[in-house]
Amino acid sequence: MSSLIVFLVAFPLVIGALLLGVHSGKLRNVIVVLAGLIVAGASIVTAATFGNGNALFFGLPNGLTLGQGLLVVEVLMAAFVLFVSIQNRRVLAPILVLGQLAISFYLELAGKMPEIDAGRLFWFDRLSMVMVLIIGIIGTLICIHSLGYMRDYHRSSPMIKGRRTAFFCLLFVFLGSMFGLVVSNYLPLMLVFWEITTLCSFLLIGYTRTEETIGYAFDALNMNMLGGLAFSGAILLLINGNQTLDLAKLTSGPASAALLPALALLCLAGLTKAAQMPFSRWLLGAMYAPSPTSALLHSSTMVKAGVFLLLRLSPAIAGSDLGTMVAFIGMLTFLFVSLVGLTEQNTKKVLAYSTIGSLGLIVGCAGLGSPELIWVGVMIIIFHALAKGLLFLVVGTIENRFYTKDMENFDTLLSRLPLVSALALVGIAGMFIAPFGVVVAKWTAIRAFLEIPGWQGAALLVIMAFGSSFTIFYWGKLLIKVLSMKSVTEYERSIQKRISSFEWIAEIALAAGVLAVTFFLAAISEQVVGPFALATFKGTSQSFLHVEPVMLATMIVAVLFLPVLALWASRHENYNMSDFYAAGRPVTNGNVVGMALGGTRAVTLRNYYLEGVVNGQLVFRAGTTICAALLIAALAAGMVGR
Amino acid sequence: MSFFSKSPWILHYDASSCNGCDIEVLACLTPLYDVERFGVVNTGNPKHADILLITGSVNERNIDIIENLYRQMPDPKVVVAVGACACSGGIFARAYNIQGGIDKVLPVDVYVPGCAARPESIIDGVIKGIGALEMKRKKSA
Amino acid sequence: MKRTIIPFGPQHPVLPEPLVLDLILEDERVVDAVPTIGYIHRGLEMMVERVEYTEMGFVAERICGICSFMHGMGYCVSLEAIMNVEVPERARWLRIIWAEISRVQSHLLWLGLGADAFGFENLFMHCWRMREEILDIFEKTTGGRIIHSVNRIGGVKRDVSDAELAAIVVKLEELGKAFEKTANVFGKDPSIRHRLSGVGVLSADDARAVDAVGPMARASGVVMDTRLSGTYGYDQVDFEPVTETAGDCLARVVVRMREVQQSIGLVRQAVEKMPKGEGMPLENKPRGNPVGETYTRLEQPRGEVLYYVKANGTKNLERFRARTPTFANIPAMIKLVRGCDLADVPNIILTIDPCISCTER
Amino acid sequence: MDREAFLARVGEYHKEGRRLALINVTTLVPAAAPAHGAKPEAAATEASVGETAAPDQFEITWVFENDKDATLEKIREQVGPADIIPSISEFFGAAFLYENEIHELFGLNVEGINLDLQGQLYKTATKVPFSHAAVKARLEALAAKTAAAAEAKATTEAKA
Amino acid sequence: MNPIVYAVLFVLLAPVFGGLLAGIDRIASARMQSRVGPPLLQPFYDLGKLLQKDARQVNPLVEPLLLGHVGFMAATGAMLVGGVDLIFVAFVFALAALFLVLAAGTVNSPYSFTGAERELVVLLAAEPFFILMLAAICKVTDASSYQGVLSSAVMVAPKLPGVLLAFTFVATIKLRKSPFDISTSHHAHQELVSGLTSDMSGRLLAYVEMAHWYESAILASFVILFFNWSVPLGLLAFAVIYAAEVLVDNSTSRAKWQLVLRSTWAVTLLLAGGNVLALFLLK
Repeated sequence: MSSLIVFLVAFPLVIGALLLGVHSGKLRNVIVVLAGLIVAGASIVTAATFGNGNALFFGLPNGLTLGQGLLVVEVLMAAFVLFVSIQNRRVLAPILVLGQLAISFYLELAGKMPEIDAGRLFWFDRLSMVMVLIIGIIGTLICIHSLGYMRDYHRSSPMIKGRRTAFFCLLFVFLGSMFGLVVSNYLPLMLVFWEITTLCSFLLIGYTRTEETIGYAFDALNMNMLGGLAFSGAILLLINGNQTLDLAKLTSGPASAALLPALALLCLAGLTKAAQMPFSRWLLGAMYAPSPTSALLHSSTMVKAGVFLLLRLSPAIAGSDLGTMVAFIGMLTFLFVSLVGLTEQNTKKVLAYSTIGSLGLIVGCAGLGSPELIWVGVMIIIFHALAKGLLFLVVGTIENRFYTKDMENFDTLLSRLPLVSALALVGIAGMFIAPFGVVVAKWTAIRAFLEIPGWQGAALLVIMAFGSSFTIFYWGKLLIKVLSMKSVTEYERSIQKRISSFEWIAEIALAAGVLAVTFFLAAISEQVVGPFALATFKGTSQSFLHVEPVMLATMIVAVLFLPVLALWASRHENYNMSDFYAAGRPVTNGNVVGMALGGTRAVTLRNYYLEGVVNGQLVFRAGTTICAALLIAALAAGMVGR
Repeated sequence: MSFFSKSPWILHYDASSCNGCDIEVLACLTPLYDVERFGVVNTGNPKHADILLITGSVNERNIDIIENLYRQMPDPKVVVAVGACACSGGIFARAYNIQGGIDKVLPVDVYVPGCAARPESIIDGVIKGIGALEMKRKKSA
Repeated sequence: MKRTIIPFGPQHPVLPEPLVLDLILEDERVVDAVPTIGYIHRGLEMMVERVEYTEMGFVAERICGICSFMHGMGYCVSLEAIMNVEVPERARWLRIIWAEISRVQSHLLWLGLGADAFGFENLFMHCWRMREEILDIFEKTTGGRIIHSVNRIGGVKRDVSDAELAAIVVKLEELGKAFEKTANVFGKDPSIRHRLSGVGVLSADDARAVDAVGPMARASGVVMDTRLSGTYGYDQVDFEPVTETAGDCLARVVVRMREVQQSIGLVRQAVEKMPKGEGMPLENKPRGNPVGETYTRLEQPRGEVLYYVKANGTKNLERFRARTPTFANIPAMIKLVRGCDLADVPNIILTIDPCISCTER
Repeated sequence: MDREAFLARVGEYHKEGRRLALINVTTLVPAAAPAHGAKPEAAATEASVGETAAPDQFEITWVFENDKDATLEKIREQVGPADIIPSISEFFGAAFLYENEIHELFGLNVEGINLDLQGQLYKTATKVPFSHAAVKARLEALAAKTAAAAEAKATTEAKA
Repeated sequence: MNPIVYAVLFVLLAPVFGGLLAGIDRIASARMQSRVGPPLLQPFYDLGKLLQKDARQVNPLVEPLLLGHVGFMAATGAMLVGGVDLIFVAFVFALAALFLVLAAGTVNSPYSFTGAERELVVLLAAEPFFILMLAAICKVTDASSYQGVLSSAVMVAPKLPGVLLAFTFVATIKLRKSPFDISTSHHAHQELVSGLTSDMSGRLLAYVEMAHWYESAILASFVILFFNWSVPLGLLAFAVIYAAEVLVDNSTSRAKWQLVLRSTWAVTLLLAGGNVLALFLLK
């Protein structure tokens, strides 16, 4: 096991370094595909060697020690952050990174670092397994997708200087560090991986190096570094309080009051990385990165690190005021961003809001902490990683074809890119149509909320009822746009043929994954997620998924309905079987209508964005303020040990 | 069994009527005449309608509109020309912008005379239209 | 930014007549509206070439089927002015009575259509049920429900007996009482206030600037009523023009509701003041062919109508032109439609009480 | 027509708070043109308005109304088919409908309408139905028809 | 009796129930407008005629989506009375409604699209309430299925008066009654012509009508949940609520979508949310 883990972490790093030196496109394609397959294979092998599913703890393979490695990496990263900050005249990032470095040096030089238990550096359990599989498989698919995407990206925007060597290097470095993060048990080790992912995200958001994207990159850097600083602070508090730095031991049960201050800081770290309010802004800015980046870092994996940490902490903080407040931060974030999402026209941003919302749900589950809710949290992680990753990739593909991310320009997509539309439909269905996991998860969550006594239960129920209804609206809008049809020209028909096979492979594989996970919903619940939830909370054996055959049938029909229908309909040559109603005016070609002053015009239709009822900016600001206040309260509660 | 005789839905279009017949068509829906007794619904949408009720005569500009509306109605369908203008152009038949009655454009099934046509005769026309509807259905079946 | 385009009309159930608008929407707010009409243009003014002046009145009546009486009257008054014909007194009073009854009819019809457009079915039906009673009066006194053909150059064709007039007054007053209840609903129902209050506001200055006429102008606080000039016997009855100040859709509804009561009162006054008796002269037949020109103004239900008649001494008039109230109110409508909600479009269009048939002739 | 003086006068009316009541155009057809049943009576010919008309002219009248005393003020001009008429929609926004209409029905060129429908208002079957040519053609056809009918009647009567 | 029997019965009988209800509705409306109105079976005649008529389809997606709409609406009802988890039913209910929106939205025409958007707004307005309502019923009775609620000893309506009141309000939306009939219109005199059914004809329209009948039956079943101690009383309550809806339909004007959204959310939050809060605090 341990050598496999080391391989999983080290191999991508090596490949990343190697890719820096590869300038030939063809060679890079070969290396990326091969390396990706190896990574994916290794992650599957890792999962397969997991055995009976009980948590495993292990150290580095024989002969290897951490030594001062962690400190060296931290210094290097700090130096890099200082360099780019000075280059771009930023102040906040250096302060944060120096603060973090100061803590590390203080601990090291004052000799306060406790003895490392070399046999418990890593922790592998079912949650780690899920994460490793997500990173290995989805990560690989996204890397392969990038090969096609980046080619078109630079073709469609020739003004951007190509830095594809760096791009692919960063993707692999990120994969390696993400593997490290999800299997770390020793907190300082986790922190290092944590910070590497932050840096990768920073560099990828700033990929185009325009004034605007650099701004967003620094936003992301600052907020994540704040989380890193909190993480360091937590380590400092733990060491000062003579507590263990062993995550598994720390979270083996409800935490004592003495532990809560440190846990509060860890929660803060998790909240920043999971882009919960008030830190949601950075994830929206991150949408300016190339779409595979959004798919990999900002929906499928990196942001999951935040909720991963919170799920880990869940048994410790559940029941405390800290836990409840963290849960409410998550649930309110879910409510507010879903509401803001109603008013957003940029598809990637809608996906971002949806991502933040889903993460908020997981945070809510983690904070409240019960076997059912942990089950819900992990289920959402799995479905969200697949479906949202797919959606981002599809949006990326569309973006490169039509040069737009505006939802309004996606209309008649089914006629123009039928196969892409079908894939998009799988993704959308995966995110919200009844059968797929996210709704199953919501349903189970509502059931769990019913058991929570007092005003909290009622509040959570109301938040859930409204929040999940909001999502219907923006997904509905997107569906209407994707599903609309018109007669297409020969040229429009040819567009789909120019999508690279890399993109097809990745998207189809992810769509197949979404479908597979749905079909094996029960098995995943029984074999993986359920046992994990029970192990975490030491609960009695129970079944989490009350799926009856009729429900399963409904689910499967609903799952396949839209994509299959779309594929079937797109085979019709004649999309315009009869004219639509236009108050008696002449309609030609399926979308051209006679105008009042003579002449004709193609009909344009714009979705509703609830102008005048919901003010997106205002809601976002209100949510940020409320959650910031809650966060301060949560930290205060943690500090006083409640 | 055919349900057409029990559920004739109408679409009213004002071609170039003086409002007199239009208002009488609307009056058919209201309490005194209440054509809903016969299942008549004023749909306002050609795609839902069985009977096209046209008042006024054909002029240069509405000729296309009348054709469009008729084309959008699903089969079987009938046309009822209501009032003197719709039948023949009426008093305006010789005005420069009038081309004549509705039968210049569409096959008219029922002509309802009158200036303005009285609600009673409009209802009568609709009932006659139902008969034509039945015949058309039988022919197509 | 992409916007929704709604092709509103020519066939649209909100208005039985073809009015065409291209509505450009954001969400449901109308950011621009491009109007056109012309689907109903017949070329009626040219009919003077074909129809002798004695018969042209029948064509004039068919300018519009809702205010057909007023159009016939307007034509006859114009010719009487050119040909210097004195109309017998009882005929003049009868014209006033019919004119005011047709105002009641028109307003009831319009109130019903308005209620239907904002989805208030009961009101629609009740208004039209009351309107049928007015039509009965017309049918009994003139022989026609819609087209009456009772005006002649120089008088009226038929007399109405004193007993019948008294019965009409009784009937109208009963109707007025019943209408009071309906009017209460229109004025006070919260769901109607939600739809009409503050919607489509036309300030008094705007109303003057776009030359609005009739209830449209009066609802904005502009005191203008052609009847005030006292012609055709209106100087012998007491009345104050109905005005409101809010200028919104609700004000326009209220003005018309109050005018219904006002007109009923005017009919009663006319019946009281007119010379009584059977067999009084009703018509002074004109002699010869008309020569000259005249401008005639009348207050129709929809506002001021203006007729221009030019005669050159032949049997055929040289020019006949009717500027109808809707023609004058369309600029106001276009002004109001811009910036309103899609759901308000029908209300705004209807509160000008459009008569496209009048406008296009 | 004197464009400057005209616009100045319109501006004055606008300032006085008058309303635009009507813009009317009459096609002046010389009295010699055959009219239906044309039997001008002796008394009528003396005062005939049409006599002053130059051939192929239009008489255009702007009518302004005063709400207070209900008086009408008129500006009357005679214009030829090629003349350019200044739009008054700058002063009276409601003028655009009249002006579009006279452009379409009478073929007069109005300059500077604030909402120019470009001949799309009525889209009549007979283009410019009130142009001199159109009116004359209609009247001649009518006269010919009447004459033919009278002749036919006369022959049938003669036969009888 | 086996729940599957209930489910099958629902699928078979709900259209009859919904159709008769629509017939009564039309007669009652006519009487309120001092008219005679159509025969009781008029909705069935209309449906029969629509099925016999030619269907003009604008694109190939509309019909399958509408079939999905009817199918899922029937499935919702069947699952509801067939004993499937109530909260799951709430999600399927929303999905069924969504298919109608999609069917109209895919037409890509101004009137259908605007109707679809308004229907989406209406869905957005009503959906939170139904989730909350079913959750509250589950909470009160500690049951998760229809049969569970019916056999519970706890009387639901007395404990959830606020939710029941909110239901009568929100049902206006689902029954497509004025003031909330903003996306479609049975009277056709509105700005959207026939709203989201503008481009549906013949049997396509028949599907919409059928689905609506199922929807009425589902709403009736919801009312029975509130009166879980006596099914006849539940049906009576539904009749009362429906009569009130018809009255309101005829005597109010159509609201704008902004008001629909705001008022429904406010009612859901205050009445239903308040009721749920009280429930959690007291229990």
